[in-house]
Amino acid sequence: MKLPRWIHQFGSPKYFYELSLWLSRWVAIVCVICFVCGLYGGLVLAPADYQQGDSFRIMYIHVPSAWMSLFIYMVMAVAGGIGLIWRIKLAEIVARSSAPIGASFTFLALVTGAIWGKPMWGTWWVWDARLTSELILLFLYLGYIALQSAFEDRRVAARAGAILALVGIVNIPIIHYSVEWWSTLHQGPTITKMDKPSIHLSMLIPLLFMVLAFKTFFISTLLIRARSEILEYECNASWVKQLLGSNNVTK
Amino acid sequence: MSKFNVNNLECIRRDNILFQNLNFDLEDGGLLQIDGVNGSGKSSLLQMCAGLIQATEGEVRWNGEDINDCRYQFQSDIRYFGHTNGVKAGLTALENMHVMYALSGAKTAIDYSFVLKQIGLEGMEDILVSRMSAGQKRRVGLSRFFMSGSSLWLLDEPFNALDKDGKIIIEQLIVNHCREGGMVIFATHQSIEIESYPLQHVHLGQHNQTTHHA
Amino acid sequence: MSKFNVNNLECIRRDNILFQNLNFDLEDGGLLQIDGVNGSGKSSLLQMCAGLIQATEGEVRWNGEDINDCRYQFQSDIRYFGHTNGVKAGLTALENMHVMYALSGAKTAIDYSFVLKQIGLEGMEDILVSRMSAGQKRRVGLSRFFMSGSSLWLLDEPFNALDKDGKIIIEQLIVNHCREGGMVIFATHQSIEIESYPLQHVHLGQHNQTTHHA
Amino acid sequence: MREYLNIFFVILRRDLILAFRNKAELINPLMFFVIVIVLFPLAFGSDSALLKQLTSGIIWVTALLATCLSLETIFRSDFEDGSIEQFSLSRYPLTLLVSAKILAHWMTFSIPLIVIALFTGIVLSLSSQTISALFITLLLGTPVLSLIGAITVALTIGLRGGMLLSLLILPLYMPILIFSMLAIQNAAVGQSITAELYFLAGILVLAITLAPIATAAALRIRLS
Amino acid sequence: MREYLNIFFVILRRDLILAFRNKAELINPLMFFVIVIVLFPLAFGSDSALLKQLTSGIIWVTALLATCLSLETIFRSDFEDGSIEQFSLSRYPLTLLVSAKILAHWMTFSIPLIVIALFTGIVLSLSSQTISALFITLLLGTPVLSLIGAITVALTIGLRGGMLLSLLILPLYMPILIFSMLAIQNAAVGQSITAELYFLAGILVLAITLAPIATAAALRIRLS
Ligand code: HEM
Ligand SMILES: Nc1ncnc2c1ncn2[C@@H]1O[C@H](COP(=O)(O)OP(=O)(O)OP(=O)(O)O)[C@@H](O)[C@H]1O
Ligand SMILES: Nc1ncnc2c1ncn2[C@@H]1O[C@H](COP(=O)(O)OP(=O)(O)OP(=O)(O)O)[C@@H](O)[C@H]1O
Ligand SMILES: [Mg+2]
Ligand SMILES: [Mg+2]
Repeated sequence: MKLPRWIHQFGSPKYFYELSLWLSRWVAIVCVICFVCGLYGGLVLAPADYQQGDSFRIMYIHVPSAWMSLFIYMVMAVAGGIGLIWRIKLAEIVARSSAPIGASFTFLALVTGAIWGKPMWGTWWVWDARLTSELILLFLYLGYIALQSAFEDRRVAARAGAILALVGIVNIPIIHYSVEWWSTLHQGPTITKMDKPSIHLSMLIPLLFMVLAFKTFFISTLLIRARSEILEYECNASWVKQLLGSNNVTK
Repeated sequence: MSKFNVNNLECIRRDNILFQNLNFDLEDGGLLQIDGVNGSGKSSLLQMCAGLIQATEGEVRWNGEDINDCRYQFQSDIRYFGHTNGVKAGLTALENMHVMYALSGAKTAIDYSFVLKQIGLEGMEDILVSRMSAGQKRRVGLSRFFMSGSSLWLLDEPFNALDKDGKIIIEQLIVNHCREGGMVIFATHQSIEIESYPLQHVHLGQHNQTTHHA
Repeated sequence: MSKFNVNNLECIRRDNILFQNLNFDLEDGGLLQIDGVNGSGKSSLLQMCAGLIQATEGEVRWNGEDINDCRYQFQSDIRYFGHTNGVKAGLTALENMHVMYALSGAKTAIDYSFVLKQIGLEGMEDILVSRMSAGQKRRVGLSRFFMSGSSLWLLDEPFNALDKDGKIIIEQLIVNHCREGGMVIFATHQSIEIESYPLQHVHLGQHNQTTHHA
Repeated sequence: MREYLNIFFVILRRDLILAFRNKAELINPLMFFVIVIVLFPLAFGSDSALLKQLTSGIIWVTALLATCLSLETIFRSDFEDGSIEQFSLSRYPLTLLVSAKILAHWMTFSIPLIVIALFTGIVLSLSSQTISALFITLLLGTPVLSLIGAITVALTIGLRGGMLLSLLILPLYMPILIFSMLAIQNAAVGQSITAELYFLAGILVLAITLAPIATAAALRIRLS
Repeated sequence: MREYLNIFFVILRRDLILAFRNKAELINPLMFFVIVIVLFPLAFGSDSALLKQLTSGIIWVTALLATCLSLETIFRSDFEDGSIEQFSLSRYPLTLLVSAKILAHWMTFSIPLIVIALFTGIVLSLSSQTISALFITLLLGTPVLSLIGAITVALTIGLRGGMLLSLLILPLYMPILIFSMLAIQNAAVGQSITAELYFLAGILVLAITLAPIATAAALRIRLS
């Protein structure tokens, strides 16, 4: 399988390094705007829930971060797969840089879920399929990171990690559908029922802003992480030496 | 175009350039010894020639093709013997040879006891490798070179742990293989007594300097 | 009475008598090479001398006492180096030397970098052994012989994987140890160049027959 | 084709010989399985109704752990004595050789495990529906455990820290455990379990086709 | 005496360095422990009252298994690279060197394990009596597991017939489990647990004095 030439060009670290700075700035600006709108809408404009009172507002963190935890895993696995098959360095870098961000979002989803659970269920944690599988997603991320750090050579590590990430994809649908397959304590799909969301519009719109804010946050963080990864990857390349203006690049 | 060539090969380990711009060719019947002190990169070079590790720069060609692009063909044609013996301690000499034979893809049947006799392990067919001495283990591993079906041999210190007779047997084996048109690349620290056959040399070590980026 | 003697030693492995009625003595300053083809029992004999395996018959004496009766004294006085290197791949050269030094029970402080320089690993203090070449690993293992505090050295094929320089270093080391009144027993298949020092030999292999009680 | 079949059986035979020759390695994980199953009643007290309810869960979790434990060794000695190097340089696809090794592992480890599990179920007089569901889920599930496990073992072979393995393996085992337990619970109350079995069978087919490829790729990565 | 203390600390330090060099090494055992604890609810269904009742049992059995698995590697690399040979030929008692290795294992493995067990107990809102009983039984029990386990492992490094002995020793884990669980159950209902603790402490003292000797002897057997 041969890829079109422009992909390789875009995948070239040098080109990407130049582009990414510009890109990450603009994305960060969008992120801040969405974040402000989302928070204002969610914490001030949206009415209190008739059942949960104000405690539902943690949703504006919990739900987007939970979605991001799944989304980033997919990004990581797909990028890893591309890197594995076509040996594109940039894809390897994207996969590697995504993992800690994904793990953080998973952690955030767990913590906010636990905090939300205390008023709702009376305990921080229950053994429930959704909760358990989300926790296991965290372990998958940690396993990926641990595996990466166990290798000395970055490129070897990237390939090993890609295999692991691809195998782990089977868990994603399980986490997503766990609420439908088992009768659990956790909230069923309230928002993602596209035809008829069972949530009031004034609650939904701030949530959408928050979702966008989280996505853009991910993208700009990813770009910044990738930039520094590229420098380490390419520390022997002439353009990096030129960039840093000396021969003494430390690994 | 030679059968096997190494073009512009570079090896960096622990930020040391072990070698750079390394070039050599091997024709049918070529016999090449890699020289160099401990840590000069002989094993690394042999592993690169076998395609086990990737060069940081440059390429290894087989019949003019990069070995990464003709893996199947290349692997049918080579045989590699490294610092480890590649034999299972839990199997007998004969069982190990069965596996080696199957893996070698050789088409002609072989007489196992005859091979064992030639390698100096006569009558040891049914002895577990775990109960053999260091040199005997090594001999079982080397018996893979008595099976036909490969043209390029790569041997990393084959004489380790072998006694004088064993060393002569392997030296003979190597020369015979070359005489029949095969190719051999090997590394050893021992002085070898291969007369009457032209021996190429590659010296490693002159580049062995630290690069400036720590 | 000699310092170290082997009386009437017998070794049976896999129902083969490897040697029988083996006797030799070693005085202060004695240097002894064990000869024999692969599988003749050199490693087994060295292990018996170290007390690692028990002889089927006969005894090994240290200062006139059976080594099984004076384990503590004997083990303080010997140093053994077998087919394995006895170094940990996960530690650096220096860390490995610290452990060796502590285990050796030597009283005098040693200059680690100086020892590393002498063994040909100058500047490799902080490199993990797992990232070294075969010969470099072996050198780290051999550095235990630069630590004082033992009089009898037992070395099983110390020159394996070493380059020519390395071999000379170890040969020198052995001779110097003997000159200072130490004793060395070693086995190797390589021809050694120890001139100007009297070398005893023990030949193994003549008894290598199957016993009749299967 | 015949040549490929031949090499497959050579490797299979090799691994079977090795397994049977070293009986300790064969029996230890099984003993582990039995002892763990025996330990649980000690930990949970002797409420027999409760224990009966928990039995199939205990059996499945223990099977997971025992598989994880026994897999650890599947490539270790081959890696250390250079066999994997030789495999990867042979003219045959590494995928094929690796499949033979995985099959050998499943035959020597999982088959006895299933037998012991059924025996345990019978001794503890579980209902026949539960036992048959246990049997069929183990039959479909354990090959997947071996196959997925082999990938992770190949990734971590020679890396320091054996525990890294369990961190990688056990999350991947989660779907199998969940669906098997769903099937067993449904069977116990007399409901249909075809949906779960289809799912398990689907994963099995997927694993059989993809896992050996991934394992071979992982081994090559580890060698370089 | 000072010399002995010195060598003890040299070996302890060596093993700690080896363990800490890979940062993951420290976290991975905890991960195994946590993952297994997480798997059980998947197997037992989501009846949370039932699960709460089972929690301390699950924690203890898992601790036992995790110790068992992590011990497997305690002597392996030392054996293969010839370190054990060098240890046994040094002028110091092998018993002493082995004790240092076992202590290093306990420090790097069991201490984090105990911490995470307590954390799990708190998150699952177990009663404070249960948690403190869990803590003290783990504190007294895990060293015994390491000590006894070390004997087993020393015996079973590749030695034929070692397996039989390992089966004789593994059941020795049972009294520890039984008395620990008794203590925890008594504590949960507010009864005194001194008797059980005395028993555990007694076993601990016995194990500390005898296990290193047995382990050293086992290693010597294995070397010859
Ligand atoms: C530690 C506890 C919790 C964890 C680990 C957790 C995990 C998750 C995950 C992974 C998702 C994303 C599901 C998907 O996209 O398929 C999610 C969504 C959600 N969670 Fe939680 N959760 C927790 C507690 C809670 C609590 C206490 C509530 C409120 C009662 C809650 C309400 C929701 C809602 C409303 C959604 C969006 C559902 C949708 O997709 O429409 N969660 N949670
Ligand atoms: N563990 C064992 N069990 C049974 N027999 C063994 C064992 N190890 C070695 N032998 C046998 O004992 C004999 C002597 O072995 P030993 O290792 O002492 O030979 P060696 O002289 O050191 O040979 P080499 O030069 O190959 O190192 C050999 O014939 C071997 O087959
Ligand atoms: N896994 C590794 N990681 C990093 N560096 C390594 C690794 N293996 C070897 N090296 C380094 O690479 C260099 C070359 O090693 P190599 O094994 O190729 O040497 P060699 O010429 O075969 O030496 P020897 O004669 O001792 O076998 C050495 O300086 C060594 O320190
Ligand atoms: Mg080498
Ligand atoms: Mg020998």
